[in-house]
Amino acid sequence: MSSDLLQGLQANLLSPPVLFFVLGLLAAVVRSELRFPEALYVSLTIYLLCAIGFKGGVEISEVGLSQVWLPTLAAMALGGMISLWTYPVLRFIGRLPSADAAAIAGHYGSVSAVTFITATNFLKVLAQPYEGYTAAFLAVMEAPAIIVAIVVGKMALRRQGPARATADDSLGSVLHEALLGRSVFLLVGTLLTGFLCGKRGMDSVAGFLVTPFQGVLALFLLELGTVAGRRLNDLRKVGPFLVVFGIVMPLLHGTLGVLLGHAVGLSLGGTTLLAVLAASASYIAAPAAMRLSLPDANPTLYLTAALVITFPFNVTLGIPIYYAIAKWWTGGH
Amino acid sequence: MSSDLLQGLQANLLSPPVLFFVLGLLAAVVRSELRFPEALYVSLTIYLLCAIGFKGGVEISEVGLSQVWLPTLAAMALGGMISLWTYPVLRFIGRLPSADAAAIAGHYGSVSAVTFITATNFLKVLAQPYEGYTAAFLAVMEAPAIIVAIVVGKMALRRQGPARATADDSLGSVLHEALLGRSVFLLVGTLLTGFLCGKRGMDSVAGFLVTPFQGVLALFLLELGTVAGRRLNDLRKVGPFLVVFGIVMPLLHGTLGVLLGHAVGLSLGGTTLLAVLAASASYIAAPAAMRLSLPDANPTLYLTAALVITFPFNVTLGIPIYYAIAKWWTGGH
Amino acid sequence: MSSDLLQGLQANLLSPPVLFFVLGLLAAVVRSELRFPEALYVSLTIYLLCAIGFKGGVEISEVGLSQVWLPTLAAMALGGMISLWTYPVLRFIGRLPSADAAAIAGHYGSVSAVTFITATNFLKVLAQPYEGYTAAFLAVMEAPAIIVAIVVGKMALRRQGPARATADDSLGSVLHEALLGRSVFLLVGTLLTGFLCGKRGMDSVAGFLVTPFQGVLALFLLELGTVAGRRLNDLRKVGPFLVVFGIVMPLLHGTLGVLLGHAVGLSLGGTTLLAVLAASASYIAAPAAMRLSLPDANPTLYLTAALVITFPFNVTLGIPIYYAIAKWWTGGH
Amino acid sequence: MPAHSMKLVTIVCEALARDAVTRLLRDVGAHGYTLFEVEGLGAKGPRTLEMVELANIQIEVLVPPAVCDRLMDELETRFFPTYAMIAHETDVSVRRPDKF
Amino acid sequence: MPAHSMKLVTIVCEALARDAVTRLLRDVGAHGYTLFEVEGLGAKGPRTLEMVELANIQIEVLVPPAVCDRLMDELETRFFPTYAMIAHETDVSVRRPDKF
Amino acid sequence: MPAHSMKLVTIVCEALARDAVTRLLRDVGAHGYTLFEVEGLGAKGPRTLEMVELANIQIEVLVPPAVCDRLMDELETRFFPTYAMIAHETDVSVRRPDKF
Ligand SMILES: Nc1ncnc2c1ncn2[C@@H]1O[C@H](COP(=O)(O)O)[C@@H](O)[C@H]1O
Ligand SMILES: Nc1ncnc2c1ncn2[C@@H]1O[C@H](COP(=O)(O)O)[C@@H](O)[C@H]1O
Ligand SMILES: Nc1ncnc2c1ncn2[C@@H]1O[C@H](COP(=O)(O)O)[C@@H](O)[C@H]1O
Ligand code: NA
Ligand code: NA
Ligand code: NA
Repeated sequence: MSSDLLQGLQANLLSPPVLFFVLGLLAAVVRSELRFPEALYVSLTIYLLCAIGFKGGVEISEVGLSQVWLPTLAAMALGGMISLWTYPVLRFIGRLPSADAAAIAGHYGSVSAVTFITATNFLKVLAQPYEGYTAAFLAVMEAPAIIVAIVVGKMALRRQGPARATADDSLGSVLHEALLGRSVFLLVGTLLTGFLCGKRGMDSVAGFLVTPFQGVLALFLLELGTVAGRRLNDLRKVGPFLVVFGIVMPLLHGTLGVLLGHAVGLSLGGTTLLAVLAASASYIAAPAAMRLSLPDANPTLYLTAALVITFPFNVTLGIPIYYAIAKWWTGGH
Repeated sequence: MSSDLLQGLQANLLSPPVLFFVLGLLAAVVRSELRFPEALYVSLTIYLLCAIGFKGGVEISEVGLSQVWLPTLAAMALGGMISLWTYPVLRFIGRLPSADAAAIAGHYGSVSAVTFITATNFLKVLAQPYEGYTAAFLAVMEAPAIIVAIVVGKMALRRQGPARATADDSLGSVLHEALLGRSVFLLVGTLLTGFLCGKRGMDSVAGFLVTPFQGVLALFLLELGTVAGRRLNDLRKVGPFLVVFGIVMPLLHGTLGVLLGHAVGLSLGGTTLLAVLAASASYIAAPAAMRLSLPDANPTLYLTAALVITFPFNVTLGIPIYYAIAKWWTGGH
Repeated sequence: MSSDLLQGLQANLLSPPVLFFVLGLLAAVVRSELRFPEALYVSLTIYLLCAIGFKGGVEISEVGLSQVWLPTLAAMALGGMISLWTYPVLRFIGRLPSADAAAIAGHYGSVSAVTFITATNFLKVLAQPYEGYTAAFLAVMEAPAIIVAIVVGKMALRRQGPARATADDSLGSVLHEALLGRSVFLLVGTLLTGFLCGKRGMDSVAGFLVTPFQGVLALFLLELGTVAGRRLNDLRKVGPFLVVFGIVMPLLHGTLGVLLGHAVGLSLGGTTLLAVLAASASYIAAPAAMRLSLPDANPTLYLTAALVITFPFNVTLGIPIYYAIAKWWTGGH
Repeated sequence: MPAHSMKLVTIVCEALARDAVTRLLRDVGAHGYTLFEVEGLGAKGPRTLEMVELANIQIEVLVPPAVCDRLMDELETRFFPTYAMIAHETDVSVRRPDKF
Repeated sequence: MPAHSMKLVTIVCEALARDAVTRLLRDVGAHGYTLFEVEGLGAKGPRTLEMVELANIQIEVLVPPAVCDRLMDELETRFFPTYAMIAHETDVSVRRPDKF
Repeated sequence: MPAHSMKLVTIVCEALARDAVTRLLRDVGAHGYTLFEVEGLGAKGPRTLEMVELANIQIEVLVPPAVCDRLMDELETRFFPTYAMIAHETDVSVRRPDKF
């Protein structure tokens, strides 16, 4: 396993996306004037989500729904359960207030699309095949995790006394945010679109959604690097517990993902991707949902944990580690 | 004809651009948070206009001007005439005020670049060849239609009494807007550029203007779907006459386009494209010109008719219908 | 030489990037409504810098550092020296104030990435090979030229009396701006990235950084044309000396670049590119540095000279001229 | 031609509050508003345009003095505790007071 | 160092009016202006940034009181009837009054 | 619920001055600011959004009157000579004065 790990690490650390991310971090650290327009950030996000969703949908139309439903259900359950058991860890070991514990739990049950995409890239570089329909997991893991975390958080707060009046915290708003927020809507919507178009549709748009994909990912990671880099100072504000949490939990969840992925019959590649999803923490859909539903939670905590600790760990070291674990557990196929 | 029609409908409705448009509509209807930055909208428009203009120019340089001038003149005449005869329909059957009738007439005489591009895509999927220089029609049909409509409208208003003082309504401004507005300028300019560069120039930029083109179109239609979807409520404000008008007139104009296209010697593909142009209504160049020149006209009426009724009709059902008509009339070639 | 020149001129003037630039100029002159969003301008700049830097880095990793260091050092020296000798020309022949003379000198010692990229395109069209690592010259020529010019300018101002208090003119700020400004940081950073990734990394991102590159350049030049065109009026403000200067100096510096390039063993293509860099004037990194460090200098002067005179001259006539000189001097290889 | 007094209420807040604020404006009776995408620094840290999820907006709304008071009260009691937000009011003059 | 009274005129209008408004500013004698791309809701419906053709801008211009009156008059009589537009004036202080 | 007087200082300047201005704001004791990307026309020519290097920003900052004076003084003596810049102050009311 260890030579595999080394080889994987090297392939990952010297890949354009990861190096671009490091370059972005560096730009922020040395206070370069590199500033990306907001519109570019949003546009790249939209592009990546559409591309990954559409490709996933086309793949599902190729292999048929019958092969897909079981692992997809398993992925959904995993997302919700991670929210559930992460809460007590944060609340009782980390001694965080209920709102913060619930909000962070929701981020770790939820998933990071960019981490997932970086992992598919990693597998491509190693020429390791994977089930294309795993993009469906990405699309469905956000919502249950967010909803579970919010329910847990609200119940805990209610036990502590009468709820504070907030501007908007109906269940409807929560569901709306979890299901119709930008990232989930785009992923699910383009998945469906790809499913309906099938391979013929893919042929016509591959020049846009496939050819430049890996390079666009690298550019986006350059930008994300500057965003994370500018928040590096916040590391001091979150304390050592969250730093350890942000690295240990992904390792734990990644291992769980490997076990589950192998159990539901995924290949080595697919198992790795499920592990990556389990290990990743959302920093797009979840923050918005938590701001609205758990306004008492401190955004610095969950954003720093997800974006400044877990995300960089996953895209650099995490992915090759989960791959090595998966290879060892599955016996290499 | 009817099996052709069914096949065409299916190919069109399940193509990525049309499904992305529907997805965009849906995003607006369910009030998803999907919001495109303005800069992306503008950038995609610029890209599409440059790509289509440049390709058209290269095609003209291949076939030579002698083959192009007659059908192009016919297309210009058709645009102006549609403005002319659509006005009385709106004024006397629809009982709309003069300014509104003239403004709407100008939109229907003018053309929609995105509808045209979607139609070229449709033909590509069916492997139906077409004259590449038809992009020239797109470039020249806006101006005459807009100018005719404004003259008609201003004459009618003058008959009704002394003109109201407006901030800027000189003929110069009108011509400026019609000829140097963004879309016409880009189309004509890149057409010329493509003509001068020829095939060798195309080779160097094809990786940008051709390879990703169809996918970019799909992304743009996703965005346009959200724009149209957010205006769906306006359907109630425009009344049933305009709704019927926005579907019947395209069918009529499309049929005229087929007759004229066949008469000036276009192929089945080219005839279809001329029909699509005739049937389409502008929602980029025309609104700007009408706001400046016929400020009394109500933008809700012309925008809803062009963008919420006619555009969706054309990109979903209209294009396959005009194709079927053209196939039937030309006997299939 | 003259038939080569004619052929080169024609190839360049009828290439998409140059024609798009002219179209952009035209748009501004006829006051078309063509307006590019700022975000698009910034995004295209970022893309072009990343692509050129990354490709250069990959090339260096292919040929090895040992071949690269000498010509690179020569290029750096050339940049600094141009700043040095251009200053007295402006100060004593042009009779410009010290601050203006120093600021303009810094612009001409520094380099224009877009001019360089247009030149690589030109060579590609002529199928003329060149050393890919010349992108490294681009990355390193900005900083020394800017620093030399600022030191020269500040020394002259100090001789003239006690310095005026400005908001920020420490040496630290100057170095920060020269080394960590957007363009230098991106170029050097992606050069390093490309060097670390090597050819395997390039394979994965070529669909984004190579395939659409030439087309993106054309689009960017369209935009830059509108920017330059809107400043055409400023030509009247700068007087005839600067207009002559903006054309004669590039010819002189281009010739120097040819001599130096051949001396350090570059091929015909590489020699041409060094000449183009020497002849080009910065309008991205240098203006920002000069505004901060020589605030008394009038931006209209240096921006007009670099962007409205020298840049258009170089991309249309200059590049083929430097190529012809290089061909004649090197004997064609 | 004569000028009439009106209140301009300026609200700066995180973009996430957008829908809640515009709903409130409608509820208190404002007839329109103008919205800016802005960057900002405040008690809740820096807000750049870069990540929409963390972005900032400024909303300006012209209202009669009575509506202004109601609006500021609502903001203070219901919105300030939840959102990163500041608000202030300015005296301005308009020409056609019936529009607001 | 002493502060001088000046008027700040704020105009919110559809982007199409851009050239006409800036021309007017020049004609009444303003020496500069600042322009914002904004979204808005008003009597003529919502204006988002998305379609430039339907977009909204805000223009702010600092002028002496006399120029302010002339500007507001022109806007009221010639521009309000044609364009989706509102305008208001605010009293502000500046340091170097001769600039405006 | 009661309203308190505060000063709103508005600074329009070239984007290059961004860091210098925000540093100044911190130094004089402002607790936050709001920043707009704007286009503009002034004595130093047109500034469009297009080239970042030539771009314009507007910064708005709410401060107590004493801070306002200090800020305007600094701007006038140190910044106006160097940068394309204008600044003005407006009287506004806020609800929680201790925030500013
Ligand atoms: N003193 C201030 N002056 C101007 N804008 C401010 C000020 N304080 C806060 N803001 C704006 O209000 C937003 C929210 O403030 P806060 O809730 O303090 O984080 C900030 O992001 C700033 O845009
Ligand atoms: N009460 C208001 N407060 C602030 N801005 C307004 C108000 N009413 C209208 N606006 C702005 O002015 C623009 C034009 O208004 P209207 O002509 O009413 O459609 C709108 O799009 C808004 O941006
Ligand atoms: N009279 C004015 N009213 C509003 N904004 C102005 C005015 N004069 C200048 N500005 C703004 O301040 C910036 C710098 O002005 P200046 O230093 O005069 O070039 C301009 O680009 C405008 O955005
Ligand atoms: Na997870
Ligand atoms: Na038409
Ligand atoms: Na140079």
